[in-house]
Amino acid sequence: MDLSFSAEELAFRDEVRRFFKEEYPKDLLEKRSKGQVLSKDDIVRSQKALAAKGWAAMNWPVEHGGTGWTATQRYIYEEEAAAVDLQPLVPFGLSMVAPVIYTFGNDEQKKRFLPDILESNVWWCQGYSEPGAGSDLASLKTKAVRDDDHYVVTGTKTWTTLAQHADWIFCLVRTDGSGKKQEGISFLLIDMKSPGISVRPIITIDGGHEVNETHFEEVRVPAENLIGEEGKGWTYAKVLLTHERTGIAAVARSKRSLSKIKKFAAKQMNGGLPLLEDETFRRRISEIEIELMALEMTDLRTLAAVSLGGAPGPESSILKIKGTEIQQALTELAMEVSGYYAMPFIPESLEPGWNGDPIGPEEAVGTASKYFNMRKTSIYGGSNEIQKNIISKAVLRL
Amino acid sequence: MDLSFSAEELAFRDEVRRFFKEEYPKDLLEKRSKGQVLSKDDIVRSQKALAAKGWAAMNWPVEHGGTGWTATQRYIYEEEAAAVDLQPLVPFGLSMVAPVIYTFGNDEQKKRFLPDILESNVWWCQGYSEPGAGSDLASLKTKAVRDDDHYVVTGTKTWTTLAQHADWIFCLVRTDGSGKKQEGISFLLIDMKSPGISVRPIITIDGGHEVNETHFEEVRVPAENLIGEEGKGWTYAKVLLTHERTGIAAVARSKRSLSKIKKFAAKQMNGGLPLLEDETFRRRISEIEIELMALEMTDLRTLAAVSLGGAPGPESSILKIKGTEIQQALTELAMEVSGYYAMPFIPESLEPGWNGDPIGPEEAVGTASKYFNMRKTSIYGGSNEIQKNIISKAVLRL
Amino acid sequence: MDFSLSEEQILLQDSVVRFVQDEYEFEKRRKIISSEDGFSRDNWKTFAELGWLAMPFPEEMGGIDGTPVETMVLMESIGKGLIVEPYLATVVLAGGLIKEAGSPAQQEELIGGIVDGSTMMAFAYAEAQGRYNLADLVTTASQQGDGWVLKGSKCVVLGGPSADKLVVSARTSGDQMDSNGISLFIVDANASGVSRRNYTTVDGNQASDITFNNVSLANSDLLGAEGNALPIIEKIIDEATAAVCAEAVGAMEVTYQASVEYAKTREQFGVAIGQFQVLQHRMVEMFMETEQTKSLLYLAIMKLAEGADDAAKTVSALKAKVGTAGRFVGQQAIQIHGGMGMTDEMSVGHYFKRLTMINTLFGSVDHHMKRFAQLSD
Amino acid sequence: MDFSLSEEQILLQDSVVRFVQDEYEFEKRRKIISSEDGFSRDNWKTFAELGWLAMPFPEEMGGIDGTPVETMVLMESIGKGLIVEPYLATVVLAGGLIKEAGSPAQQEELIGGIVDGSTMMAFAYAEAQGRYNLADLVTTASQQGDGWVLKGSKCVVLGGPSADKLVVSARTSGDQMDSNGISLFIVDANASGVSRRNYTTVDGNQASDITFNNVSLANSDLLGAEGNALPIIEKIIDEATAAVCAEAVGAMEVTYQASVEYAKTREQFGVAIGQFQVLQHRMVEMFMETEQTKSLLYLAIMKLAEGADDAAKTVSALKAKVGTAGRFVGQQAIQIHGGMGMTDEMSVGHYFKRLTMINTLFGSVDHHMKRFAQLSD
Repeated sequence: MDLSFSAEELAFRDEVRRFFKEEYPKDLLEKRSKGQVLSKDDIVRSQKALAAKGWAAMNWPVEHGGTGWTATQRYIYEEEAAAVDLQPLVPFGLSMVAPVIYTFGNDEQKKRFLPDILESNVWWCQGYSEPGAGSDLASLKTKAVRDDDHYVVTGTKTWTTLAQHADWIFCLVRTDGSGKKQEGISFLLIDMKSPGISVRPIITIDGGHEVNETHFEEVRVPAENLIGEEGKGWTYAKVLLTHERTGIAAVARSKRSLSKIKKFAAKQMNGGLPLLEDETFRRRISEIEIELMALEMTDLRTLAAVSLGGAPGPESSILKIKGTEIQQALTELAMEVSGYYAMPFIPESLEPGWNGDPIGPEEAVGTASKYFNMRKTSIYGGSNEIQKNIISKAVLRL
Repeated sequence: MDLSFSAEELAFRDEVRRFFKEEYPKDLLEKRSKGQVLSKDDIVRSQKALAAKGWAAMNWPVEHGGTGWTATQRYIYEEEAAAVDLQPLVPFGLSMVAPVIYTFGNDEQKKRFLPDILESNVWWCQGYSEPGAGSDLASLKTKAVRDDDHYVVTGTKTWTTLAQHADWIFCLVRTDGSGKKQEGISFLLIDMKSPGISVRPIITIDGGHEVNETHFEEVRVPAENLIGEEGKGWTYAKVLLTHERTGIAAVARSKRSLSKIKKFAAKQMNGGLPLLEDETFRRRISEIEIELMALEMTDLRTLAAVSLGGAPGPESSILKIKGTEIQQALTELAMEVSGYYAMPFIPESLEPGWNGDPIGPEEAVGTASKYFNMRKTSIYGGSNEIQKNIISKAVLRL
Repeated sequence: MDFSLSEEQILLQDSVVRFVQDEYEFEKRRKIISSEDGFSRDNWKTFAELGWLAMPFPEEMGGIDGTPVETMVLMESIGKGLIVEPYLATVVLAGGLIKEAGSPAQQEELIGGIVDGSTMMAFAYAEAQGRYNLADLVTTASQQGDGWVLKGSKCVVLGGPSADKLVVSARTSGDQMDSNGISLFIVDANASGVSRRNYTTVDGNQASDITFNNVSLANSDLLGAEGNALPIIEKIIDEATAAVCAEAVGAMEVTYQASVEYAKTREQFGVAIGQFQVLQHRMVEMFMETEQTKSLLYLAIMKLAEGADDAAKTVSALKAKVGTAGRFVGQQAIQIHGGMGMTDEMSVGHYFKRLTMINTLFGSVDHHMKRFAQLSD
Repeated sequence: MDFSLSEEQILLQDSVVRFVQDEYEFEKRRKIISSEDGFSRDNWKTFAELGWLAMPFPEEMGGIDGTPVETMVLMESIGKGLIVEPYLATVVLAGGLIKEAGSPAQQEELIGGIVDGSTMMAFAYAEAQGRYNLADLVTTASQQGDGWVLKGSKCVVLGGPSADKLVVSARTSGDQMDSNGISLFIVDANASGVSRRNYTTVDGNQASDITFNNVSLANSDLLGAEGNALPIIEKIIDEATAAVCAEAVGAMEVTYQASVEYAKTREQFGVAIGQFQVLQHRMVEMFMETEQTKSLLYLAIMKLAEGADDAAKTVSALKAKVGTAGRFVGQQAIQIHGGMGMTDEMSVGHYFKRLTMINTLFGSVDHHMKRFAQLSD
């Protein structure tokens, strides 16, 4: 057991630092440091810069353009990316549909879709959830009826994140209504420009427009866009869900937020003293800090286990649960530091590039919105209750 | 809405104070104030003193010797009793079997049993739980087979508190094994001196001997000791369980413990300052104090509702849950104040009348044992999980 | 001891419940919030007609002599309806201060205007550096000639945008944190030197940051005795805190009940999610927390009504509990509603947001826990 | 970075597991605790033979050069078996101090005795007024002639009853709370003026309150430099804290697993209680808390092993987590076991008691949370 980095690993860290200092677009880092929301174009530029360096696809096999990094390299990269507050990758293409395509797709599909995902030429979104099916994903109803060499898709998907930007959507659809509900599900890739698709924005409690309801009205999808076998979509999706859980600990990002909150609390006064020096407040900070130290090690232990063999086990549900609890606790803390200035709402501050006058200290802007928004993290990606069911069944064998 | 006491109520309070100062046995109050455990004889003396004053039976109807107090009078009495740290009544006779006898027993049973209970001439214990049946009380197996004018009882009861002192036991027994499990249960009163009864001590994790396993080996019980109808025992027991929940908030006692802990913490030093002045510790105290203030009002609201009409509703489960949470938190706090001196174990300190040299401050003696012992409160009397099931079903209608 | 409402109090309760039913259906509320004023002046007139604006004032000031119990009854229903009209700012805060400290002339003019609905007011007390500490003031009023000159800034003044008149706390002597040397002034919101930055708060209410740039005040604008305002401010903020806690209890009740109803109908895995024991127990906890908070509310209100020595301590206990219990109930309501709880369309998120902001208003949990400990010694 | 054990470490782990299986079945343990000594001298001999007593010492002192990782491996298994032989007192605490600060002569004599099992020791550091603060000392040693005179009392000295020799911290200069002026002494446990009140602790271990009534010491009894002992004490207490946390993690693992097994077989209402979702999720939380604590254990052990600057801070983080997580796991294990969990007969209560006492040992959660915050600046 030891924590030290090898000489190669230290060299890698230098290379990552150099990249962010010299190659990655400076203006994007500046916007982030000012707390501005990046536009669609900005996000694409950011991802393309990483792709150009070969760093866009951390999880992919090397043959398809993956980095081939060890667990330690990933850890180093995440730390450095958090240090510059790098815009997070939009996960739907790179982390979600791509693993399904390279694992279960045919050669033609791989050739057709993977390069554009790798280079962020195509924006993907996810069509899993439906208004009736939340945590009970498998009860989905969107129908895909085979008609010659097409599927005709009708139904509604919800919580389609950033569908307003998307070129393609990957969907779970029902191709068979008889039998066990998991067995009639297929995995379909659909061009968002297809006639019959409409996207309705859903405004969330933080005031933002991040998610949508996406309607399919007899949308014709070429049968060649089916991944793997008809009726096996559930199996593919489950593999993907485990992949989704590994990145979700968000340790490096949470460390960064924590340190920002500490700086903010050092400036906010309470009874003539910086809030950071208040024993009660400090205790609250320390509790989160310690939980985060623990989670970082749990994450590393999981990564190490993964690098020894295959996919992360059900233990990785811990990462989802603890990771989101910490993220939520941090937004709550930021709001606490803001005091009365958590209350003002500046709708424009949620728009890309907003650079207006803050009300109160700039660190306070949007803290309440962020807090409201982050409540989603214990709901999506398999609610934390579902994660506990998974651990109960798969780990504790209850 | 108002909190004030009427002139009559203030006079009543004076009378209670006078009673404890002048009439109630002084030596018993002294033993309690030194933290000594009272002997069986002491406990009986204490209860007889209350009975002589007519104050032994708070819940009983006046016709059977009850106090006839209003909700406010009960509150006043409890406050004053806690102020002198009065030995709590042993509940099995006065609060548990008596309500069943005066509600469901026949005239002869009332005449035979109630006066001895009222005057603490007879010590009762409770035979409900069985090794196989914990929270699932109705699955009990102790058999009572009718044989002419007797029942022959065979089986094992467990957690029979203070059975080592008991003259009589009231039991739930199975008189019919067919049909729904609740329907074959009868309520039987059994003389502990009957041949075939044996009592085995159960030592608990705190090192004390409070509970027992009580075995019945073909014990012959006169049929006249059956309460109400054969097979209706479950109904009677359920009524009793609700009665049990009302006293269980233990607000006045918890207020007293809290104030003792504060005094103890004012004497214990930490870094040159009294622990009580430590911000973090004080916060912990305050949290319990506020929860207790709330519980006191919840208790009073429940009592007020009861005095307007009949038995307490399922809402009274709150009193059990919050009351025991607070009691447990207080024992945890006392242990925290004790510091290293929570660790020594003096087995003799659990014996009646022990007056030996403490190890460390006398307030620290037995704090760990008390903490361990009080874990029982969230288990017995219907575990707190069961209480939540009750509220879920009966209040929220889920 | 008596925990029941009087007949008149029950009638008052009924009238607010009816108003919410008739005039505050969720879509109507949404329109009110997105209107120019951010609240409805018609509703304000209705409040005046129903006597709500006269509630806490003595009869001789044109009021109807309500106690903190009446305010509680009203505010609890305001919380159930998520009413955004600035009742707290005008009636409880500004009105309370004038009732407490005003000269007969001030009372006649200003309380008269409040009662008939013609004058809206706000209390500007908080400052950026002061956090929740009412005595931590850098806004100053210095004597000049016959009057005063007011200089400084106040933050997040509830009801600021619609206020015709402001009550402003300012330091007339002493150092930044001194208890002594604090005075109150009545300031015309449109006076020269007063500038407001108005905004909506995240829970759909209206507030302003206000700057006072050498605002000239007459001596008659002083409210109460010079330099001795802190105890009065503390008393009225305590009353307002209890009032907003009553609002929170109303909101908590709706929130947990909405969750229970949702859980009964929302199906997952072939059963209503209310069948899952984990959610059942959580809703039981939401119910218990609401009941415990309500108990503290009754306690604090009765202590305020009888002017008890430990009223302030009880208010801090209540406010701390509202903070933690309100957060728990709100967060879990969203969790139980799942994705739907995250949408602006459903009302539950709006209750959650209001409960979150109530935690901040007049001091967060930590602030009141410390005050509770101090007042317990 | 590497989170795996070496082959030798795995062999060590196997040997302790085997010892617990063969020699520490629950009834055997009960007999050991109720024996005269409260532990087994035969087992102590076995420890010596297996090389456990030599573990952390350098080869030149007759040891086998183990790192904190080896101590962790050993202590985790000690926790799983609830072993009561005073390994911590003799080897980790007293042995650690002598290894760190002893003269070659002291090391040869005392570590030699520890390694071959002939000398048992204890470290007397805590004082009643000092709570968990290592520098808060009123026990004094004053120079007298060629030697020293020791005066004062120490509380809850683990392993005190069986100790042949004691290491005692005492003030040789400075005021009660000064960091400077603290020294360590080797004291014969049977020396004139030393009196012990021996007792069992609630978790079945042995401890003493010890009074030093003008005990005469030679100059050669001074351990390390005069007046500069605090950093050494802190270092060794940190190592011992991490060791006892490893023990806690072992105990937590057994405790949650025992609960899971019990829940699978215990039936209520016609089903195994492990079918109730509320209990399932609670056991998941017990599992998660144990895993998170184990993560911090690994972190702290590796930091100690590499002598990192933030090792002490990490140890405090670990100890605080052991306190809260150990309490949660222990309390819930009792709750899940129901009435049976309350009985002395079942082992689960004994794990609960040990976890409770580990929270107290070397400082409770509050103490270590404050230390963590201080060390974070």
